[in-house]
Amino acid sequence: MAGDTPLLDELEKGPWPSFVKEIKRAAQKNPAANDLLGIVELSYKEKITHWKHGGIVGVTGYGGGVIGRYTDVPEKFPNAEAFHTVRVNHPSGWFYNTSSLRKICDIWEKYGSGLTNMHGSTGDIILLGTKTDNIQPCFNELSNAGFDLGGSGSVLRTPSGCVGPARCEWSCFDTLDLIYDLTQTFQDELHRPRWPYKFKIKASGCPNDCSAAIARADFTIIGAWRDSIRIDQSAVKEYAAKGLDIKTLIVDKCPGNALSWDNAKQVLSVQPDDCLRCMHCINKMTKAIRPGIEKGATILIGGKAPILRGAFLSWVLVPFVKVEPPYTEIKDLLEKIWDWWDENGRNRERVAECIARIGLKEFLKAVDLKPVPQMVYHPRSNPFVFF
Amino acid sequence: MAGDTPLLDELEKGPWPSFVKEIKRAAQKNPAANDLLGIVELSYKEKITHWKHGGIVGVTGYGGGVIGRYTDVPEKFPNAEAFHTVRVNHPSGWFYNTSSLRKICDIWEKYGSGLTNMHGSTGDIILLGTKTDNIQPCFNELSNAGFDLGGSGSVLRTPSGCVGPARCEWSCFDTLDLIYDLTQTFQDELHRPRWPYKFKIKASGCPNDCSAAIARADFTIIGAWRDSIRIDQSAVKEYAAKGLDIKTLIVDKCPGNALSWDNAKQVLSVQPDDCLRCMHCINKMTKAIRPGIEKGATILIGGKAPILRGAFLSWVLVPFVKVEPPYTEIKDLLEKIWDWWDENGRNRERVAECIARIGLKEFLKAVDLKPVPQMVYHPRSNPFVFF
Amino acid sequence: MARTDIGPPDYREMLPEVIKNNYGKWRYHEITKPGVMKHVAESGDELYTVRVGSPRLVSIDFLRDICDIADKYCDGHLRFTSRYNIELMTPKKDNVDPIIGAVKKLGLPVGGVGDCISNIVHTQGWIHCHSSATDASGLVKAIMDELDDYFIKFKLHAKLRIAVACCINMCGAVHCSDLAVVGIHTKPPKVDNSRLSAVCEIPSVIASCPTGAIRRHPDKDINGVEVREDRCMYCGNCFTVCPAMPLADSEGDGVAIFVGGKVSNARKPPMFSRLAIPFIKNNPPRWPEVTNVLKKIVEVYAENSRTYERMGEWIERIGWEKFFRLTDIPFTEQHIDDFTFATQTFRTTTQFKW
Amino acid sequence: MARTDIGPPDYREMLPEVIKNNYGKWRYHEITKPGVMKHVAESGDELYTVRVGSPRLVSIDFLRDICDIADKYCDGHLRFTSRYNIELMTPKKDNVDPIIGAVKKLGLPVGGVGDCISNIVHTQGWIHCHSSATDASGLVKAIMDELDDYFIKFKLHAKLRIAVACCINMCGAVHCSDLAVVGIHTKPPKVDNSRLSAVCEIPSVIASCPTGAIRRHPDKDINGVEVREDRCMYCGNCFTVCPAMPLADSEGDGVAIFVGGKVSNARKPPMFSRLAIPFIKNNPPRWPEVTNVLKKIVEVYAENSRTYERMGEWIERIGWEKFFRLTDIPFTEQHIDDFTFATQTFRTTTQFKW
Ligand code: SRM
Ligand code: SRM
Ligand code: SRM
Ligand code: SRM
Ligand code: SF4
Ligand code: SF4
Ligand code: SF4
Ligand code: SF4
Ligand code: SF4
Ligand code: SF4
Ligand code: SF4
Ligand code: SF4
Repeated sequence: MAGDTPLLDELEKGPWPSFVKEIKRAAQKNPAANDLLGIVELSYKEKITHWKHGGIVGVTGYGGGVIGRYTDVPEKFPNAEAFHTVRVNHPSGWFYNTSSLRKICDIWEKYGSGLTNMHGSTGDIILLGTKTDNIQPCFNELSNAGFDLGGSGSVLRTPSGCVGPARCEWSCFDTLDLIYDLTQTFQDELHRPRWPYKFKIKASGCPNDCSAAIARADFTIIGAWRDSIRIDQSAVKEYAAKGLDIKTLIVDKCPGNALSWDNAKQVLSVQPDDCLRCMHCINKMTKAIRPGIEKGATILIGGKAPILRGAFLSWVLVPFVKVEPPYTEIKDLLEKIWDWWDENGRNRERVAECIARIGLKEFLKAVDLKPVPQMVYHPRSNPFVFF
Repeated sequence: MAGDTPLLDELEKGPWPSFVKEIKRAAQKNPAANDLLGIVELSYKEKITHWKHGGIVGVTGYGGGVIGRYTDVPEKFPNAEAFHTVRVNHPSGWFYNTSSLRKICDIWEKYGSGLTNMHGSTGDIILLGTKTDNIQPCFNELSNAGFDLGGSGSVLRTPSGCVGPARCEWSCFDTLDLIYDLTQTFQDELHRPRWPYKFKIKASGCPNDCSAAIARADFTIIGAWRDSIRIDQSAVKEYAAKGLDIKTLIVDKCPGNALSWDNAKQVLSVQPDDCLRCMHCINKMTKAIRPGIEKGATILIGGKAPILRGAFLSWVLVPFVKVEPPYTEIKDLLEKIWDWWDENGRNRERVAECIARIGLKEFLKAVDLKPVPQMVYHPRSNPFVFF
Repeated sequence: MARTDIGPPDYREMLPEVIKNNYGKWRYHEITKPGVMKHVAESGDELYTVRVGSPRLVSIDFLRDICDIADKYCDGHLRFTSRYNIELMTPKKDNVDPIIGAVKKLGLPVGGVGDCISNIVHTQGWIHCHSSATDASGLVKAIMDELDDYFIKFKLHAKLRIAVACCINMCGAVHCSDLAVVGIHTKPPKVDNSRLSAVCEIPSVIASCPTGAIRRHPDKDINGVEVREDRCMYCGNCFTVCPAMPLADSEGDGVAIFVGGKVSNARKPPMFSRLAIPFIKNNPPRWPEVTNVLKKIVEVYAENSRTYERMGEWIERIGWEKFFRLTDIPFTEQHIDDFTFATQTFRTTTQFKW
Repeated sequence: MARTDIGPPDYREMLPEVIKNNYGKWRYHEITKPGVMKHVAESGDELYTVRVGSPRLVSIDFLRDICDIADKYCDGHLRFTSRYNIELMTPKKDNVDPIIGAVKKLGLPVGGVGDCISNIVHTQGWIHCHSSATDASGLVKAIMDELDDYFIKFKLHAKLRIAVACCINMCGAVHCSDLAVVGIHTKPPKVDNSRLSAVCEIPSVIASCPTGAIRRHPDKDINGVEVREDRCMYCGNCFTVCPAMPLADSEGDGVAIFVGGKVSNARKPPMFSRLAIPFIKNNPPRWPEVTNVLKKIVEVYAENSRTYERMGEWIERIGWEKFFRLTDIPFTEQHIDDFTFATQTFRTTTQFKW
């Protein structure tokens, strides 16, 4: 038993579901989970982590998918001395049938601590805490159950996408299928490190970006349409009748100044040319307004967290592309990007940092794209132009 | 005679007044002006400058005020072999009485080419083209006539300001007097180079910034008020009556969302807290709206042209300061800035570049200013904070 | 032996019948009550979704409990959201209340849909990461206990997304959140030169530092490095590269708070979160200083924002100077950027509020 | 001997009586017709100002002509504006038309007040500067001949400020103009190593280059430098530091055109001008390619902008993608920034127009 955990016990109180309760639940069946409780209580007391810098563990044939982890207080908590994480690739859209999910639970009951993260922030099923010897057999059984590992290290990380056409009326392409197809196509890139650093792909079916792709993915695919939003005027009238202040809350908030409201006729019109496809009017008048018919996606590049040069949001690379199986255009582009980055990137340099260092111009040439104004907020202000 | 000038002659045609006509006018009396015509015609033919890199010329006791200039075709145009520029400090607001102006003309007729720029873009009277021997006597006579040289080189450049209280109803402080006082106070800084590079001061009486100070001055003083704009409702009604669309053209364009228009009552109200003092409503309703009563200025720092790291616009340093003679607060601040820059600046490093390199934090400490949110558009987004 | 490179299961196997039938053919949706959405397909089919809050760090028994509910009411299907919530879906309206009942019996909240605070995107912290400057799960629990009401009720004018990261690697969309809590160190690494040269390559360690704070130890007898402390901004990159450079410190560790970021392109383009509070010392188990100030910010925002206005849009409208005033947060030199693009954040206009 | 450090004359000596009497006590103004303003003081006094276009490069006889008019109608006073225009002021309404008459007799235009194009801020060019990549006065004359109508009439929705600089030193507020024409070189410096070491310090020359394009000449026998041409962006900083590095080139020199900058804080904060056309070869004496495209931009702007909308505000509203479409200007790789803050200009949103 981990002993008393007075500090953690405090976190069993309150309305929000408690992770401490979950650890305790696992601890009842599993000594490693029990020792975890002790380790974390110690951290709470000393206000410091008790995990050591990683260690290389894994499964045969793969260069990633497992995060090695050892505690610095093994003498006190021998059952959690090694407490590795297994990253399991989730099904597109994080949909499960209960039998698959139960299978994972059973396997993890056998080989791991019984603790999981559903999910990790990249999107993997995180199986939290096992010893070195258990990794391979655990993987073997997972694979028999139809699951495979996700990415870690300098590889393609587990791609993920929003719920898309499965449940959302706005999805401009099939996020689930694209993510599944790319994941399958690039299994080698996902499991065997060969790049300067990690590379992430995320897809959102529309500019609401429910997978936060623009902020977190090196390669960001966001749904778009080329034609006009579709407005159902009778539904518009219903909204107005129910008291929605269409002028103030919809028209005045349109960032493209594309909408106008005829209060007398109760008609909402759009100047399609001026629409920025921001989604606002669609979001707020779900029954009356819809994306256009000519659908596809915008591809953006470079999103990442702040280390080392400050965070990047992805920036526009391809304003519009059709997104249809077998997704050749997207795959070709990915391969070109990887080739260039692989050749030019320094160790631990994400693709955005590499482009920032070498220049967008060179990069565009390498990936065969023409410069377009959509790539920038505005043209350069300095006169320092190369010719 | 410079000979034929077929290319320049083209520029005597057309509605806009012609500088060629002016050179020709001077050329009738002055051989150097005549040779200038030939030199410029040659440039027009060859599409290249025929002036050589500067030379050091000047007057006794000063380190600047004269731009030395020699042509690279002296054999052809001996009268303009040396064609130096004398920068003469203008009176505040570029006001003249005709007798002073005529005196300058007379002196320049005697010692120079008879050509001038009224004015140079820093604000000086530019006396264009004289030989080395004429500089000192020319200066002597100018000084007898009450004029002095402006700045050049690594000095305080000739300060300038907008017309201000002399003719403008919006001036929040006395631009003319401040500029005159600073110019007089810092004569030594203006004439004797001792800094890493040039330093410019410009003042505008209100945020319209008619002296373009924010873009061009290292030290930018722009009028401001602390209290509310003043609205004369009866004048507002007159504007409305004459057909001004107050809602669309004034209220909706207020960047602070500070205004509201009661169409029924024909009343324009302001939320003073939200006013950004942008001047728009005042500019467009001159008879109805005025700045507040508690007047002073905002001080900004760092404006400059693009060379070498890209252009800077001045940024907010002191959100509000009273501007009253003897302007002690402003002078003290200037001295502190110069001390710090003098000590820390590299050769040819403007103050903005120096701050950018060393950090605003250090700079603020050195000049005894507290950080305030007005200094930035937004706080940092990266987590790389020093403690 | 295991099959390799099979990839994840085909998502089609995971979809409930009603979704398969109406895939890509949804017509509109509406929020019927807190935590519940109804999607209507072109076919007329309906789909009800109950969104359930989860601590994310869960036991397998927790998952089995949820599976039991899904088996009973949802044809054996369920999903998770991009913010770790659980979604229980059913084509039958009548199943909604029983689902809610069952879920509540497990002690789980229903909510997070529409204009409210959803679950907190977060990371490992003291549960699993060597790099952490704070705990994540504990902070999340403490914060959500405080803000639970905003999850289960509609009390806001727009979505409010919170993220917690336990170090500045920021595993998650932390840098673009309405509210973000980020673990930070405030003491330079404590170099362990006794093992450094054995476990790390000295040139890589030196090269890892973005500010050039690390140099070879001046004492020739020491085969190791030295950190010039005044140049260190505690980013931890040296520690990522070399275990002999730990930064964690009981007294020096804590969190910074960032505000006003967003990810969606709705109305305004995505925005970075901006520093609101440079440092609050770790105070486990409940970090009261952190929860208090977050609550304060949320309350001020709730009261002052306009319809459909995200945190960042609200701040942009009122101005940062007013944000600091309304929230009583002091503005300090740490708020002023001094990193790569610092000058781009300096205010180059006289437009500001007092 | 000369007195030194006396500074300029006291401005008070230069002010006309009516200004002295109403100094700081003006109440409002109105524009009575093109080029003419009436200012009214609290005292009720009136001041009429006639604004007169000037080529800036003027002879002393020109100034004397103006003085004659000022003596006759303006109590012997006059002023110049921050854009080189001449202002003739009188308290007497009846003087206005005679002033206009006299000025026009000199061939000078009256205008530039209110929503129109004012005089062009410009620089020395081939008239006086060694650094110039183009002429300034000639460009200004050619442009104003083309756009004269916009000076003397009200044809715009807002002020339109043009600037011309003969090299990228940009002497003037060129980088924040509605329209800016900037002289640029497009060939690297032609190093004259025969005199370089005599007239310059080699380390300073090398250090002057912001892109690190200059290095010691690889040939040990040559005591000089070499420019790696692919790294040179023709900024001319090396030439400023050292005369043996001239860049001027008959074929390589020309202008770039920037648009959409502003200085005032009215409505929008000040904005930088942005590159519209990377390069147009010098074509003196009238630079027709330049004047044509400026005219086109002005016309498109005049037609498409809304009331009170400056060039940059208009472009911000319609978007750069639409600006390039409407003006038929091709967008090229040169438009994309690759300098210090390049990444900050990349579009980090899906919001754009086709
Ligand atoms: C005469 C004038 C242009 C004009 O025709 O009006 C001028 C002319 C020169 N400027 Fe300038 N500058 C003039 C106003 C400006 C301005 C505008 C202002 O002061 O408001 C600027 C932009 C603001 C600024 O200072 O950043 C300006 C930015 C430069 C620069 C770039 C400085 C920088 O840090 O970015 C240089 C380059 C240098 O200093 O080496 C420069 C250098 C020069 C030199 C001295 C050329 C050189 O490299 O040595 C030019 C001498 C030309 C000649 O032969 O007569 N000039 N220069 C202006 C001064 C007249 C006066 O005193 O009234
Ligand atoms: C289920 C989920 C997608 C998934 O694949 O898992 C999802 C689903 C929906 N999102 Fe979302 N969003 C989801 C994460 C996001 C994210 C990402 C995030 O939170 O990290 C964003 C970007 C947030 C940001 O900007 O920081 C996001 C920004 C939106 C927006 C834009 C909100 C805005 O005004 O900025 C909408 C439209 C709206 O709410 O008006 C939206 C609308 C919707 C709709 C209404 C779409 C639909 O018709 O089904 C869905 C239910 C809305 C709701 O929760 O109120 N969804 N949505 C995610 C639920 C997360 C959760 O458990 O709370
Ligand atoms: C498990 C997870 C956090 C979680 O609790 O959910 C995680 C955990 C770690 N991340 Fe992460 N990252 C996780 C998602 C992210 C994300 C979000 C995302 O992928 O959407 C980011 C921000 C997006 C991005 O990639 O920029 C992220 C940005 C980082 C970084 C900074 C990378 C950068 O270029 O800025 C590091 C540092 C590094 O790679 O050395 C990092 C490094 C790490 C390491 C491997 C620590 C290290 O330095 O070796 C962490 C292992 C923790 C452990 O012991 O288990 N992690 N990491 C997430 C992966 C779970 C999954 O596979 O589903
Ligand atoms: C005379 C002069 C000041 C001086 O000391 O010389 C001046 C005088 C006035 N300006 Fe100005 N401005 C003068 C240069 C400027 C400049 C600087 C420049 O052009 O380089 C600016 C900044 C331009 C920019 O933003 O790029 C400037 C931006 C304004 C504005 C703001 C315009 C805007 O909407 O952005 C106003 C207000 C307005 O016009 O509504 C203004 C208004 C005025 C008023 C109405 C003020 C007044 O009540 O007397 C004056 C006459 C306006 C007119 O010309 O239409 N003045 N004004 C300058 C005349 C230059 C010229 O000959 O054309
Ligand atoms: S990103 Fe768009 S398509 Fe995807 S779930 Fe969100 S709203 Fe729907
Ligand atoms: S989608 Fe956005 S930009 Fe387009 S019309 Fe609707 S509100 Fe305007
Ligand atoms: S800056 Fe303001 S005070 Fe000065 S002239 Fe222009 S409008 Fe008047
Ligand atoms: S001065 Fe500008 S910000 Fe202030 S009320 Fe008038 S328009 Fe609004
Ligand atoms: S944010 Fe930092 S401490 Fe937390 S999981 Fe990621 S790398 Fe580890
Ligand atoms: S923590 Fe960061 S700044 Fe400090 S020494 Fe390490 S790498 Fe350098
Ligand atoms: S812009 Fe360049 S060429 Fe023109 S005057 Fe200034 S320094 Fe000389
Ligand atoms: S012109 Fe500029 S970039 Fe080219 S060599 Fe000279 S200093 Fe370097």
